[in-house]
Amino acid sequence: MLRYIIKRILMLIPVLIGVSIIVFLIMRVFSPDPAPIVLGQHATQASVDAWRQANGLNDPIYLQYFNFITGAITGDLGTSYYTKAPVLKEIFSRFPATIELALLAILLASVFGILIGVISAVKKNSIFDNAGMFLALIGVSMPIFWLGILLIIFFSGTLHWLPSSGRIDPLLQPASVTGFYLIDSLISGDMYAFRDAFEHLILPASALAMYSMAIIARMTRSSMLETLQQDYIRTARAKGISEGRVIGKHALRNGLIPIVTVIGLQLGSLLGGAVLTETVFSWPGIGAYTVACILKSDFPVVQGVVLLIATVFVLVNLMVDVIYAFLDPRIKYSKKEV
Amino acid sequence: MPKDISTSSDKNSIQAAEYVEKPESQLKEMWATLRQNKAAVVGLFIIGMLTLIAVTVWVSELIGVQILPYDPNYSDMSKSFIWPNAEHWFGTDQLGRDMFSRILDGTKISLFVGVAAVAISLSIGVLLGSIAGYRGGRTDAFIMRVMDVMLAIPSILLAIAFMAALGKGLDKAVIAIGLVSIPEYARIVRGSILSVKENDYVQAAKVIGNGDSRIIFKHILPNIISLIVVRATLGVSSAVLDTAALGFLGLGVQPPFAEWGDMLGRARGFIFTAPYTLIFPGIAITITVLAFNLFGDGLRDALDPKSRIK
Amino acid sequence: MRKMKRIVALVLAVALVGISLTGCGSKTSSDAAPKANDTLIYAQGAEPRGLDPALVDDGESAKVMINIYEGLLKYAKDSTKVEPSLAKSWDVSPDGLTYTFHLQEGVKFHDGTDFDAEAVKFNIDRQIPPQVTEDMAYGSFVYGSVKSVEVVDKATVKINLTAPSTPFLNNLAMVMSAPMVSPKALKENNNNVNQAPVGTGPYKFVKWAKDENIVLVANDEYWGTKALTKNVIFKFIKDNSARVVALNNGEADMIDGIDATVVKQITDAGNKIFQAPGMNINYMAYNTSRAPFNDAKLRAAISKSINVPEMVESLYQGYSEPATSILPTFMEGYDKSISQIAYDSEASAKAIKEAGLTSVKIMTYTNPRPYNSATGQALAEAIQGYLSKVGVTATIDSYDWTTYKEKLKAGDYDICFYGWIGDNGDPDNFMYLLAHEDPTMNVALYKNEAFNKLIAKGIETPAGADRSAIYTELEKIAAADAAWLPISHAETLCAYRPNIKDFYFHMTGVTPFAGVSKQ
Amino acid sequence: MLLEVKNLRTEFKLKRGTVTAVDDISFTIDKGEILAIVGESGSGKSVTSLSIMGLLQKPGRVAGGEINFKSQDLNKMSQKELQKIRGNQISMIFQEPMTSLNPVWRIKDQIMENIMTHMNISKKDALARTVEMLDTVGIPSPAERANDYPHQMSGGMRQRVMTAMALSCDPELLIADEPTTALDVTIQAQILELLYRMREKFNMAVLLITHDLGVVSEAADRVIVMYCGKIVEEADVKSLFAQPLHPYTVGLLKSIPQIDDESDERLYMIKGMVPNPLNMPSGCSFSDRCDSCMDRCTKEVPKLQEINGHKVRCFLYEAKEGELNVK
Repeated sequence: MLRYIIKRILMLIPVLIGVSIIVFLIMRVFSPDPAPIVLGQHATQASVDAWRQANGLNDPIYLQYFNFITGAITGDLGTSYYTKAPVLKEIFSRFPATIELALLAILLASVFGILIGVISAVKKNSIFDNAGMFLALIGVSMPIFWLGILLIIFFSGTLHWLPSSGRIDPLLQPASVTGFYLIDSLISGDMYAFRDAFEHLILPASALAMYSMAIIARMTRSSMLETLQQDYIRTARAKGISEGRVIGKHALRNGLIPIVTVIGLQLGSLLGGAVLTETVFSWPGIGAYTVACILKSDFPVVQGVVLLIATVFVLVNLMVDVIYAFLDPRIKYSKKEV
Repeated sequence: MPKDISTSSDKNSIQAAEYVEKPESQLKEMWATLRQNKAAVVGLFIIGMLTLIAVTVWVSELIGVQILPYDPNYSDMSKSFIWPNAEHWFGTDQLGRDMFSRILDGTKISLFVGVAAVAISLSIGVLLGSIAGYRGGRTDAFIMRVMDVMLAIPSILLAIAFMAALGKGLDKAVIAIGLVSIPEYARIVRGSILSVKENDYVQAAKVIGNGDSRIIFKHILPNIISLIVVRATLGVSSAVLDTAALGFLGLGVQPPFAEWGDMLGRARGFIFTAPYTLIFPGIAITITVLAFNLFGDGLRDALDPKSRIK
Repeated sequence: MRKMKRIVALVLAVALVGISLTGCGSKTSSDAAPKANDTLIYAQGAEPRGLDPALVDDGESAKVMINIYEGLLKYAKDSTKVEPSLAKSWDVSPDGLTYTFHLQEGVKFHDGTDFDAEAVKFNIDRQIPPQVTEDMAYGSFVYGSVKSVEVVDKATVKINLTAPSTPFLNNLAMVMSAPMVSPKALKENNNNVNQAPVGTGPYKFVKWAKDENIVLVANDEYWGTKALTKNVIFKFIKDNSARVVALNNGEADMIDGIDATVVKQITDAGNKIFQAPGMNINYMAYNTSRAPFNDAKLRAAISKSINVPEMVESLYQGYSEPATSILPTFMEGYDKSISQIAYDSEASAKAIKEAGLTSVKIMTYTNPRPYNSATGQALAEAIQGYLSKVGVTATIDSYDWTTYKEKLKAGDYDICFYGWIGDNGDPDNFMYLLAHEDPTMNVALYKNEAFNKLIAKGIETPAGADRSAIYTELEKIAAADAAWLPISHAETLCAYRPNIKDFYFHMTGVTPFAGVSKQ
Repeated sequence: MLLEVKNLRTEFKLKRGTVTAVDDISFTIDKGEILAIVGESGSGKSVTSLSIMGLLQKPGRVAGGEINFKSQDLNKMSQKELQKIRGNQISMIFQEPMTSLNPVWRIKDQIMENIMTHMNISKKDALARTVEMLDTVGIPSPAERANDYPHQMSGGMRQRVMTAMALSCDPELLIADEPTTALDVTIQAQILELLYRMREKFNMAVLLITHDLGVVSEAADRVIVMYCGKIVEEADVKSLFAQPLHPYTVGLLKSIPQIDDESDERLYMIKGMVPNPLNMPSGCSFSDRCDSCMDRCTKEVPKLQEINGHKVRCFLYEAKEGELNVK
C-alpha cells in the first residue's frame, strides 16, 4: 500500500509538468499583455516595454518556462504582477477559505445526498423517492451561480436570516492558526465567532453543494438499489437484525464503495464550482481570485494557483483510491495495477 | 463506478457482437425502450421545442423576417427596465430590450454552443480515445497522460483561461468548452475499445487483413456508439451550463448576442430592482439543461441491459 | 467498524450542531454578534491592490491609504483646492522652478521614527530617476517635473523643477505617489510597503486578511486632531447587491459603489445616502483622423442624434450625471456657459442623410470601468439604438480592456468609447488629453495647434482667474469641434447607517475617517 | 410439532397480473426432523422458505394461511417480533455461498453479529463462540480464518461459514435453501454430511429446499414435491423413492442418471417447460406436460389426498378412504 501511494505521488510530477506547460502556453503565448493593467492609465509604450523587459516577458518562451520551473522547484513561484506580493503568500492567504467552503459543501452534499439516495432506494417509487429524485434532477440542471443569487435574494435580502457575503464578521475574526475559521474560533473558544463563521458558510456551501448532492443522491440510489438486491442482504435479514441495521451496516457499507469514488470526483469538481460560488458570495477564496488574476493576466499567480489545484486534485484522487481500498477489502493495490 | 461501466459495456459489447453487421438495430432497440420512459419523452419533447424555436429564430433572421415580438438586440433607452406586462411578457432589460425576445433568441446561442462544443469534444475525444485504446503501448500512455493533465485542471477554470486568452466570441466559446471536455470522451471510448478489442469479430477482421482505421470505424465504433450517444446528450447539458457560466463571468459570446448567462451576469446588479431580468434567463437555462438530462438519463436506462429486462 | 460508527456519528453531530445553531440563531443573526461602537465598517467593491502609495494606482487602495498616510499637502474637504498638511506652508520662486516647503515639526511615523526633510527627500528620490522603477504607476506623473530635492534643514525642504508646472502643487495632495512613507519601513520591506504600510496619518495599519478586510486602529500619537473612532475595518464585497444587503443587515456601517436603483431599498431600511461628485469623464470619441468623421459637421450631426440625459439615466440609474462639459463641475475652469450639442433627432437625421452616411464602425470595451459601470458594450449598444433611429447602421467590435487599448493604437474605428479618471484635481489633467501625442490617450486623434498652444500656456500660468479662463476657452473649442461627445461624470453614491456621523466621500475618491463617529 | 404451515398462499402482484407463487400448501416439521421440499425452479419452494422467514420482498406477500412455529403464527407477528426469532430459533442457509456473505465484513464480525443480536453475552464470549462454531463446521485453524474476508475463502468454506452462522444461536429449525447447488460434488457431500451431523448434535429440525433428488435421498426424512406452487406429493423418503406416485415425481426420478444403469436408452426428459405463471394451464397445472394426462386433468384441479401417510395430488389415484388405488 505504502509503495503504491509513493508511486502515485511520484506520478504527480509528470502531471504537474504537463499542467504547467498548458497553463504557460495559454497565459504567456495567447493571453493579453499584463503591462497596461499593471501600469495603469498613465502607461506609455516606453514604460510598457521597460516593464516587460524587467519581468522577463521579452525573453524567448522556453527561457521563461525554464526560469519558472527552476523557481518552482526551489519553492519560488514569483511575485504577483499586480500586487507585487509573493505568489505563495497570495495563494495561501486565500486557500483555507476555499478548502473550508469545499469541505463543508462536500460534507453537506454527502450527508444529504446519501440520505436522499438511501431513502429513495429503500422507499423505491414512493413519493419520497420521486421527490428526492426530482430534487436531484433540478440540482444537476440549475446553474450554480443562479442558485447562489436566488439564495442571497431569499435568505439574506428578504428574510435577513443569513449574511450574503464574506467569511465572518470582521469584529469576530479569530486569530489565525489554521486559517479555517470554524476551527480557529473553536481554538480561541469564541462561540460567537464560530456561529458567525458558520452562518457565513451556510449559503455558499449550500449553493456549492447542490450539484454534488444531486449527483451523490442519484449515485447512492442506484448503488443502494443494486446492493439491496444482493444475497448477503437477505442473509443479514435472516439473522434477525433490525431493518435499520441491515440498511445502514450492510447495504450502505457496500453501497458506499462506488459512492466514495463519486464523492472524490465531486470534491475535484467543487474546486471548479468554487470559482462561481466565490464570485457570487464574495467569498475570499482562491476561485474568484484566480478568475480575477486570469482577467488581469497576472501570469505568476495563475500559474501558481493552477499548479496547486492540480496537485490537490491528484491527491484527492489518490485519497479516494486509498479509501476505496479501506472500504473494500477485496481491493489490494499492487505494483502491477499502477 | 468504474466497475459499473465496464460491466455494462461488456454486456453491451457481447450483445453488440451479435449485431456486428447492422449496428443500427442497437439504436432501434434503444429507441423502443426509450419510448416507454416518460421522463425521457418529456425531455425529448422539450428539446424538440427548443430546437424548433432556435431554428425558427435563426431562419427568420437569415431571410430577414421578424418573427420575435421585438428585435432582441434593439435597444431603446426610453424603455429601460419595464416590469413584465402584456406588451413585454418578460419585461425589458437595462437597455430597453425585450426580455422575451432575447430569451427566445438566446435559445439559438445556447443550443448551438452546446451542440457544437459537444461535436468538437466528441470528435476529438473519440479520435484520441480510439487511437489510444486501439494502439495501446506508448501512444496510449502519452495520450492518456495528456488527458490526465487536462482533467487535473477544473474544466471551468481551463475554459475561463481559454476565453481570456482567445477573447470573447461565439466560435471561441465553442472551442473553449469543446476542448475542455475532450478527456471525458477519450476515456470512455478508450475504455470501451479496450473491452471490445479482444472480441472475436474484431480479431477476425484483423485476420482478414482489414486496416486499423477500417477496424476502428467499421467494427469497433459502431458497437460503442450508444454509449457515446448517451455521453454526448448529457454532455450538451453540461456544455449549456458551461456556456452560461462563462457568459455570467462576462467571458462568453460576443455581445449583443442574447446569451442567457450573459443576461444573468448583467442582471446581477439589479437583483432587487429588476429581479425578473434574473429569473427568466435562469429558468431558461434550467429547463434546457433539465431536458437534456432527462433525455440522457432515459437513454442510459434504455441502454442498461438490466432495466431493459424489465 | 467502530471507526465507521464514529465517523458517522461525527458527521451527524456536525450536521446537528449546524442545524441547531442556525435554527436558534437565524432570526437574530444580525444583532446576535457583539457590535462595537468604536469600530467603523466600510464595505467597498474590490480589494486594494496594495498600500504602498508609490506602487499602486487604484481607487480602492486610495480609500485605505488616505487614512494611513499624509502628504505635504491635502485637498480641501469639498473641492480640489490644496491645503497645508505635513507642510505648514510653502513658497514658490518667481520663475516657478523652486518650491520650498516648511514642515510640521514633531511628527512621527507609526513606527516611531521622525518625519522630517530627510524623509521627504527619501520618498521623492525613490520615485524619480535614477531610483524610480517601471512599475511605479504614478511616479512620473506626480514627480515628472522634479529635478532634485534638497534638505535645507530638518524642517525645510526645497524641490527644484525642470520647468514651471502649476499642477505640481495639486500633485502633492494626491493619495498616489505623494504621501510620505516611513523610510525605515521602506528599507526593511525591500522598498515595497504594499503589505506593511507605515505613514503619519490618523490611523495605523493592523492587519489585512486577503480578499476579506483590512483593519486599522487609531493612532494615539497623531500630531493633529485625533481620530474619533478607534477602529476602522475595510471590507471587500464585490457584488453590488450583496453590499446593499450587507448594509441593510448591519454587516457594514458604510458602503460605496451603489446605483440609484437601490436607493429606495436603502432608505426604506432607515439608512442614509451620500452622493459625491466624481472627478472623471466618460465619453465617446470620433476618429477625427479619417473620413467620415474628419468632418466636424458630421460629428455634430451624430452627436445630435443621441439623447445623452436619457441614456445616462437608464444606463447608470443616477450613478452618473450627464456631462455638459469635459471638466467635472467642481473643477477650476468649469463654466456654466459651456454646453454640448443638444439632442435633436430630426435635424440629425436630415444632416446625416445629406452627408450620405449609412454605416459606422464602433469599437468598444467589454469591461466595466470606474467611469462607466455599465460597460463599454452596453454604452455602444445604446448608441447603436440611437443611430438606427437616424438611419445609420452601426457595427460593434468589442474587446477586453487591454486588447482594446492595443486595437486603439491601430486606429481602425469611426467611433470609440473611453474615459478618464482625474488624478490631481487640476483642469490640465483633463484637457491635455485632446492635445496628447499618444493614440491611447487621445483616442479621437484630435489635432488642433491653437488648442495645444493654449494647453501649454495653462500649465505655466499660476492658479487664478486667468488660468481658469484658459480652460473655459479650451472647453469651448472642444465643444464646438465635437471630437468627443462627453457622456457622463460617474458619481460615487455611498450609503451609511443612521448612527454614523459626519461621513463623507471626497470627489477624489477617498474616504477619510478621522472625523467620522458612530453613535 | 415444531412448525406447522397451514394453507399458506403467497402472491406476487405484478403489473401484468397477480402470480400465486405458493398456492395453499400445508405441512409440518417435527423436532429433529429433516423435511425436504423438491421442485424445479419456479415451483415455489424458495418462496415457501422466505414466507416462513418473513423475508419476502415486494411485490411478494403472504396472502393467506398460517405459519405456526411452536404454536405461534409467524405470519401475524410484527417485524420486530420476527426479528427475535430469525437467526435465533429459525435460521437459514442460502443457495449462493459466494454472494450470501457480506464481502466487506470479516467472517467473525458477520457471525458475531448474529450471536450478539440474540444472545446477551459479551463480545469476548461471542468471539469465542464464533471460533467454536467455525471449528464445529470443520474450518481448519478457525481462530485465524475468523479474521478472513469472504473473498479469501473457497465456496465450500463459505458455505461452512454460512452454516456456522446459521447454527450459532442453536436454532430449533434450520432452513437450508439449496445449500449445495452451487458447490461441486465432493463439497456437496461434505456440506450434507455437516448438516446431518449438526442435526444429530443439536437435535434441530431442517427444512431442506432443493431441486436435487440425489440430495434428498441422502439427507431427508420426509419429502414434499412441489410443482407450480402446489404440493403434488408428500411422503417419507423411502416410500417416495420406492413408489413415487405423481407423474411429475416419476418423471423427476426417471431423469436422474443411474450409474448402474447400463442400458443405452436416452435419459428420460419431462416434455415441455414449466408454464408461465401468468398463463397456467387450466385444471391440473402439470396436465400439459403429463404423459398420463386425461380429459379430466385439463378441466378440474385435483385435490391432495392422503393414502397411508403418502400424499399425492393426481386424478390417477381416485381416493377411496384409506386405500391405495393404483391403476
